[in-house]
Amino acid sequence: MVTVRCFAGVRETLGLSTCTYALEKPMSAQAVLTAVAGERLSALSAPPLVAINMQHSRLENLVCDGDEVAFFPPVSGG
Amino acid sequence: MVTVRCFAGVRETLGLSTCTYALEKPMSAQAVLTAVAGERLSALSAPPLVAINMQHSRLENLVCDGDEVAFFPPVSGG
Amino acid sequence: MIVRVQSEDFDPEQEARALTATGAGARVSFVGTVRDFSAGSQITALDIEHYPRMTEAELTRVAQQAQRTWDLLDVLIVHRYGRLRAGDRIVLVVTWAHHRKAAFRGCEEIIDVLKTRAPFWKKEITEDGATWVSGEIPASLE
Amino acid sequence: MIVRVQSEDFDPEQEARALTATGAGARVSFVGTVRDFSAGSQITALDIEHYPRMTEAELTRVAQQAQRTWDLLDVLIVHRYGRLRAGDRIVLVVTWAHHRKAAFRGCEEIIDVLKTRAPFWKKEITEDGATWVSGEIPASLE
Repeated sequence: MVTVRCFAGVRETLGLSTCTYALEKPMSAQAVLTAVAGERLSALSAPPLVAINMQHSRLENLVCDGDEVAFFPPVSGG
Repeated sequence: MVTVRCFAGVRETLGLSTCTYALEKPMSAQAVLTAVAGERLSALSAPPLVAINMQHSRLENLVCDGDEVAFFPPVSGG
Repeated sequence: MIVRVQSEDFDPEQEARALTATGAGARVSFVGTVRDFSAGSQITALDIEHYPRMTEAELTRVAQQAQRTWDLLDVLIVHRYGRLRAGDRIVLVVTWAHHRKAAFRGCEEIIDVLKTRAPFWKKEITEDGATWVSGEIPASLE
Repeated sequence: MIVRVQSEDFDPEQEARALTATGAGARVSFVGTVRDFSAGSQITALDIEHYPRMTEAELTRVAQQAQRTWDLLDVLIVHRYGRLRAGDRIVLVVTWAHHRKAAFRGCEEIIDVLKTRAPFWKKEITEDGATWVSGEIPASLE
């Protein structure tokens, strides 16, 4: 089981804030996103950024059981 | 008449804080210094910095009647 | 080192007093505030969303990296989230160092890196709706 | 713009509140303090002498120059003179600008230039006597 979280514009576009997803084996963050977003994925204007276990990662990086994976747009703090 | 002021190490070495000096005609700051310091001038380890009317100047710049001329070592504020 | 994310306002001097870096000859502080919204705009406020826990973790990594690079004696970062209005403080970064160059460079690096890595997102609120501010992609991920 | 020379201590935040640069997105503050005297040294205090009126005039020139160069919205400089001890604040420079780069560059330039132009002289006090700290020659006069 992985925890999936979406923030800001990605959260709004996908209509998805937090959910869990049951993994059979490690898969890429991109594959997790595709699985949880379904057809709404095409509504994203650009590929989101991703964090795995609260560290900036890439969509091709693997997500394992117990991980938390988050998707969000480029940040704008400060 | 010009007002002559010395600060920090220059003041201590020359034993001179403030004095006035009667000018007959414009003369260089160096000449004013030589006139007011007398033989103690040789005790200065380096030529002092000079300000004329509270603006950084050079020893060769002219001092006129009514001016304030100051001599001091390199600054160390901040 | 102090790193904090909060919705409440902060007092820059009060915060800086919590850390006393003995021996520091230089302290540099940066306060970022919400700029006045341009006259013609309908913007009335800014909403800042963040990723709880990752913000703290990422700000800590940014602070630690700068501390190593610039040999800083201490670092303080406070960043707000939630609804902010023109003139409100958003972020405070304070660095302490033996010498001023390191304090300046360290402080500036922290705010620069924070803006591309810390998971905050700004939304401009108007009377008719809201728009996300376009953000920055971390240099290391470009 | 505020430029002040005084023997009393100052509160950095209190000072900065006296100026509210509306529209400023960035505020950078530099606080210089007396570093701890090294363990082996006999130094107990620092005496700062200055050239009254020229200090204010020169600090104002430095502030105005930086304000023009970096398009600063406002500038504050407070510099102390008299007897100071380890950990005491000596100088405060605050800059306000629309954007952080200008606020950082302006603040750093002011403290850099101030150190070579403002007529202050430091003397280290020991139990046996006192020694003038060797100073800096203004770049423009070298």
